[in-house]
Amino acid sequence: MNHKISQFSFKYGALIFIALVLVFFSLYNEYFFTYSNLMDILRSISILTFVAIGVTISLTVDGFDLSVGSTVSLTTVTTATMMIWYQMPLVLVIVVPLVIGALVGLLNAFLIVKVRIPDLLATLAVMYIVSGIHKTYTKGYSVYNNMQFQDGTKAPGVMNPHFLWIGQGKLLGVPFPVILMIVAVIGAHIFFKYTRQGRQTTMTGGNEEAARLSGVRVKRIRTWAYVASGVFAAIGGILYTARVGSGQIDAGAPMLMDSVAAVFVGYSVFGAGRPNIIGTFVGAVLTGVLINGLTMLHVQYYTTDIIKGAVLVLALAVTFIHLSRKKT
Amino acid sequence: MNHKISQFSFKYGALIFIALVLVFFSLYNEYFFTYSNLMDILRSISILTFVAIGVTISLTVDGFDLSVGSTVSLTTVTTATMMIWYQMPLVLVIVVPLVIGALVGLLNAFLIVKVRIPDLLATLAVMYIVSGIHKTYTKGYSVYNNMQFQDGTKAPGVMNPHFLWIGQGKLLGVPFPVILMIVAVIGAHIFFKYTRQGRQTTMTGGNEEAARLSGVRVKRIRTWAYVASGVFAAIGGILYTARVGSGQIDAGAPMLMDSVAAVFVGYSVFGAGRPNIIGTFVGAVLTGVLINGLTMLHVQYYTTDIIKGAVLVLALAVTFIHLSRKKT
Amino acid sequence: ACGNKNDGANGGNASASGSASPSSSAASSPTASGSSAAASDDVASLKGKNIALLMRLNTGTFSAQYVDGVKKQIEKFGGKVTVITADDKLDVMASNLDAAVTQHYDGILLDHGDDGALSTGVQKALAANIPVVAFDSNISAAGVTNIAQNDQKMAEQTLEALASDAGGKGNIVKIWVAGFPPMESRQIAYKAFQEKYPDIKEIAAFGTADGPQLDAQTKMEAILKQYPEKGSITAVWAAWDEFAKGAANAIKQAGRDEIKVYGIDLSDEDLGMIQDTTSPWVASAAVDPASIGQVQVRYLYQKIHGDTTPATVELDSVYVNRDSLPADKKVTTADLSQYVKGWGASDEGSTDYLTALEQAVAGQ
Amino acid sequence: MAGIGKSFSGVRALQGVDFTVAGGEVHALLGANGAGKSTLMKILSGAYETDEGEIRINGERLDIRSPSDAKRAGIHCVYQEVDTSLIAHLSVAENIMLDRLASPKGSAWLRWGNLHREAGEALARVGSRIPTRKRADELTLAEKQIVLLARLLVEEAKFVILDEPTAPLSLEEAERLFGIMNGLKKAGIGIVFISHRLPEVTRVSDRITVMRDGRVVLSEPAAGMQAGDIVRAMLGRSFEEEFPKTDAPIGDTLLEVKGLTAGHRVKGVDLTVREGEVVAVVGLVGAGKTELSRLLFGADPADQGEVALEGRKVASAAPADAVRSGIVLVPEERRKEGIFVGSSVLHNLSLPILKSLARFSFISGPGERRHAEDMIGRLGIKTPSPGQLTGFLSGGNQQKVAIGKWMSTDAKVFLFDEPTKGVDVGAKRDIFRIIGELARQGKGIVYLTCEFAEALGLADRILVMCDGRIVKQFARGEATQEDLLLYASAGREDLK
Ligand SMILES: Nc1ncnc2c1ncn2[C@@H]1O[C@H](COP(=O)(O)OP(=O)(O)OP(=O)(O)O)[C@@H](O)[C@H]1O
Ligand SMILES: Nc1ncnc2c1ncn2[C@@H]1O[C@H](COP(=O)(O)OP(=O)(O)OP(=O)(O)O)[C@@H](O)[C@H]1O
Ligand SMILES: [Mg+2]
Ligand SMILES: [Mg+2]
Repeated sequence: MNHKISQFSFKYGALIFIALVLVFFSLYNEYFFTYSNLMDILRSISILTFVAIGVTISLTVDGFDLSVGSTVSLTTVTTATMMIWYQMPLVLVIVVPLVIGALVGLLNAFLIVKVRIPDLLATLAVMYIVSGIHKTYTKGYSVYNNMQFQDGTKAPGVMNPHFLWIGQGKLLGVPFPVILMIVAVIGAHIFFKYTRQGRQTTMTGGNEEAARLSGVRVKRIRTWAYVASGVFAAIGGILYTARVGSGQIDAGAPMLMDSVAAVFVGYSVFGAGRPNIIGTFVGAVLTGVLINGLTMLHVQYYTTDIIKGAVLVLALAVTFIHLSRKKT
Repeated sequence: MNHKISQFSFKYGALIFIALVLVFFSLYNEYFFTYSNLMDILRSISILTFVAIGVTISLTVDGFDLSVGSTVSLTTVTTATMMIWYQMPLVLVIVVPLVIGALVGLLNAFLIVKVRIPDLLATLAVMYIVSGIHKTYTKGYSVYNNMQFQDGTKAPGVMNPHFLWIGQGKLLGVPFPVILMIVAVIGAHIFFKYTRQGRQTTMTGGNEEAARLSGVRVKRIRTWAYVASGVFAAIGGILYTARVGSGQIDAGAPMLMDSVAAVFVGYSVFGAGRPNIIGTFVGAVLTGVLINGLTMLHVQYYTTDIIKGAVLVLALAVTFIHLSRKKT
Repeated sequence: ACGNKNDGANGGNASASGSASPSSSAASSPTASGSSAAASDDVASLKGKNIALLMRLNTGTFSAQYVDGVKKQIEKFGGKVTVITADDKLDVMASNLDAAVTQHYDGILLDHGDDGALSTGVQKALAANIPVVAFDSNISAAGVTNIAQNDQKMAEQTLEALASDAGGKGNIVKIWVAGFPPMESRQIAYKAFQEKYPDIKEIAAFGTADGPQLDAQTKMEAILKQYPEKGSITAVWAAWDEFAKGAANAIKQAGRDEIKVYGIDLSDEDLGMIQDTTSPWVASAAVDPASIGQVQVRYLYQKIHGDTTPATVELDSVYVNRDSLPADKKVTTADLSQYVKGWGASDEGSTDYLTALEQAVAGQ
Repeated sequence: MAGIGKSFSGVRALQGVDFTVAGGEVHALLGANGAGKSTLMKILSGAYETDEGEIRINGERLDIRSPSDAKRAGIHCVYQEVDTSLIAHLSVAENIMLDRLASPKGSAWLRWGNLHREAGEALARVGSRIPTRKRADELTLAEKQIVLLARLLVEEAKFVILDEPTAPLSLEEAERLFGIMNGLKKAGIGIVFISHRLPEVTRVSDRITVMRDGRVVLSEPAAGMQAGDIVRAMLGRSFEEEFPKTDAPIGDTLLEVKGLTAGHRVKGVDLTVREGEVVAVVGLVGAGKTELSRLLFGADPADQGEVALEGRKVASAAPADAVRSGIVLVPEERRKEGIFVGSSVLHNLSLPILKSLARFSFISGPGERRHAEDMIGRLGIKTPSPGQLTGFLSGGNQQKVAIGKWMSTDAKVFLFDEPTKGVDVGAKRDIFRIIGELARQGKGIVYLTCEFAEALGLADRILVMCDGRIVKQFARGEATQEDLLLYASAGREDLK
């Protein structure tokens, strides 16, 4: 009996906690639990979720991609400059950042898989490099409609309204980035749960040598995982630009820790104790709910940090106390 | 022969690289290789070095302390408020932050050793909590001499000049923080190399189970390692306040990645491939030399990041290509 | 190659002419100091200076335009500038200052420094005969000229505009963050404003320096949902243009066109938004970042020349609102002076010999 | 030890175990895999805490809660898993002196000179000349075992536990170990000796205790005990160690290897395997068998040589290539290389055949489950459900999973590297049965082992490997254990 309760709390603790938080905020404020506010929350976490899915994938192969934040920054300014400086067609504006994300992923994979630098070290170095590149590219300027260059001339272009729609528009009453996010979460979940390559990826993360000796091409798997991580970060960058309507310098820097936190909260969902897509999504939702709800409670931003940290500790404690008990 | 060269480059590559960088900057600028500039460089890295030693210790026991940056922030504002808000005596001003650092370390250790949350997850959560606490404590304000409170009154105190001397004074022509740093580096090195507890710490990090079975009290060792990490971060915080003469909000946030980078560069010193104190110091020196030297070259600030990342990749590549070659 | 060339010339020459220059005030300056040959000598000695610009933080358009102002002015004077940023690390900034002194720059500009952190370094600089001019740094050392934007005044200008537009009452949202001296000065004005207009209620306050724009946007959305009726929020006061951008985005996307945003600071990007009639951002107060840089450089050159310069120079801020801007044409900070009185193109700090220097350099 | 009981998450590993060791005796502890031998000894040495029961020394009750408690009482242990006891990046000297360094007694400072000297002396006593400055991860498995033995000698032990110390040692090295044990015994030290090699057990021990399912079933003086009795006690039934060789028709050549070379470990190996044929490669430990199997599988790069399957050259850049062409390996270190301890039996079994279970890359859930259940039934894997984590299975069952994952592939050549290592006799017989079945299906089998008896019983052809070379070939029935031993060690003598 007792065992069952603990088993239950372990599996559904995180979800119940979110439910309680939702109930609390809803009781406290009548506007919290409205369709439009919930959509706002989902929209506000859409960028974070994409970045966090990337981190989840890198963690799944037992790696860790610290460069996602700077990839967001790089792709954000790339997207913006392509429209504002070079007036490129929409297709290119979307494809090029994705390619850049993939390239950053390839660089990571090269350093980790080929040169065999441990993942944290390699991606930290790449983080610095990519962050330097994106600032060098715009010379430290943010990029906005008709911006003025240093020589006094003006940039010819403005943000493409269709592009802005990606971040701000709605489809059937649902914000488009929310649709994208849901599709990505479901897609990634199905990928890991039901496809061959997804399974191979999970197994590679579980025991790389055993996977290799089982005939899995682990280098290829790890490479694609970092590429995927980069591409998801790039999608995050594109959404960022579309959402704020300009290319901000260093936009992605705060995303790293936030996405890592979301992924870690996700460890406790269903008692997985491992990176998992649904958990990551739940972690991101929790982040969004807390920020939105606490803002309505007029809690100062710095207190939010404490709450965020405490929630993280709580969620992880439940999971890992349980997991370690199971082991011994 | 060929093997010997590679062996040599592997062991001394990082040091030779630093030497080359020094020679290059010295030739390029006559002011670079002067006593006062070199002292400037050393002083500029003293805070970073303390934080990085803390990170090194946590990595030595195979952990990872992400909370050091926020500990620096917390102790910085504590130190400043103790003087400026409460006019406490110098002894307390120094002891209390150290105790706080130790407490943060204990919290980390509790979560990691007792609750068994994996180190990255636990210290990330603590990072958020501590960061929230330090901002809540000053309501987000930076703390400076006779600062004005929101109710219009003024803070009674100013920074103690003796305290400022810790960060800005000189002893026998050597900046005092540099002396502290050298003592700490040598002390920590001796500790790890020549004392029983130091070896026990290294063993615990090398193979926790083997250490435990040999009778090392690994929980105690890991606890002290996190406490030490917190205390070193606290020293960093104290030095920060003494150096800048005020208690800046979020001062420590950028320290985390910088110190981690220094520690990682240190992996390649003497081909250790592992965290080591001397390596960390060398990594910090390299950081300081690059920042100082590159500004003389009129390198744009944003390019510095690229160079930092590239140097990190280079250093790590040499080490790990070699290490992995040795294995197969 | 850098630094050593003019090193010798600087010290002696500057102090020699220093005795000859009496004036302190800004625009009026010593003109004839001896023969024209001596004057051109004077001018020649000011050429080819190496200047270091030490910044605490260099992100965002404001900083970029400020750096441009500094660079252009120094180029006009035939000098060279090295920009050294500290990535918002005050200890690094202190170290950078030490390094700049050791490396014998001919002059040092500080941006958003802090007296506590920099005073030792500044003393060292002065002892080494390197003049220092600081912007928004409150350096207390004697002999340093502090350029400041009047933060309280900027806050007052926007808040007063807000109050009069709202008719002295309403519900407002404040976006502000502590921890930075200019922000804290703006808060003082806000406090006074609250006392002056008790009918204007603050219904929400937030803000963080960590990803300010997106965070403001996200939180503003939450507030809008919390106060969904039209008219329940009168206006938003954003103490920083990064906040204003985020808030304006949120309001615009929510279609709440009755809410007005008042910001502080102005960049080309901001001007574009203020001009955009669909944007809720209607007004801002600012000092032209580029002219801050120019003025700062001019005072530095005065110091190099040996003049005594005032301890503080306060640059007046300008209030800019949508109505004062043309509807048919995009305005930038460079041509804003055509529409807004007191903006930019300030010749504050200019002197005859500096003008002569500019001409001499341009003539080369 | 009296009335010792221990459970792991509800599963009883030990119950009511009484166990006594006298000073100056060698006490062998025997039992099938999972009988609880290691667990009992881990309780004695403080690695685990006991749930019930008590431990006494000289009648005095002893509270052992941690390894250091045990060490203080003079109880030292060499654990079965060698790598868990060594610190890879530290020197041999430090690894030998580990207990000394770990104890809270003594000076806070370290004298490196003394450390190396004492470590060197300890190594000399076990007759080894490993440089004390070498890093532990540069040692061979046998050398690592010797370092652990040396570690015992620097301590003042009253009781010494050796958990399967001979498993990685060559016969020669094992003999040296027995010499050392003899010395310890003379010094009045009590020794607990765990081994699966019955002949050596009956030879060196004074007393034998047999465990089964967490209980002691037999404890008698060694003198006069017959191997058959011991095995019966271990398994609870009579059992002859038999090798059920099933005759399979031998067909065409499947695998042909020419001049395979890699470094100093494998030197110009030629090998052919035909359909239905079981080829055993025997050799002493360190002969290069594992390396050979890895080369054949493409797990390590070869310097020279060719591997051809059915006349086609096999690209061997990665194991994936070998698998695709039809060569599969059951590796020696199953927990590290063979299975995924953190994944379910289901996922372990289906990994290599995902392609055939998936349509458009989507895995068929029912298909996967059916396959797993079928395999569990065929191999007799003891697991509560296919969803069970593989790490919770016993060693023998883990080995069956490691084999089972290849069964449904259309592999033609199976490489088995020491598949019976650390596996009890019951599971062993199952594995032999599986191998026989594979041969009957016309698969080619390469069976690499250092257990000569197994090779003699199982193989159609035996190749003797020594120091990286194949030095002799025997057909079935041609060789005796002595012949094999001669050639396996003769080559080595030649080189010395
Ligand atoms: N840490 C553990 N967690 C869960 N179960 C365990 C653990 N250690 C051992 N067991 C279980 O306890 C039982 C006894 O295992 P033990 O290792 O003592 O066997 P053994 O007799 O040493 O076998 P072997 O001959 O394979 O070494 C087995 O069923 C094993 O699965
Ligand atoms: N990682 C390694 N580093 C150094 N030497 C090694 C390593 N692995 C194996 N060796 C050594 O290489 C030689 C061949 O090893 P291999 O493992 O192939 O032998 P084996 O006959 O399979 O022995 P075993 O019975 O231990 O599996 C031995 O001397 C072995 O100790
Ligand atoms: Mg065992
Ligand atoms: Mg082997």
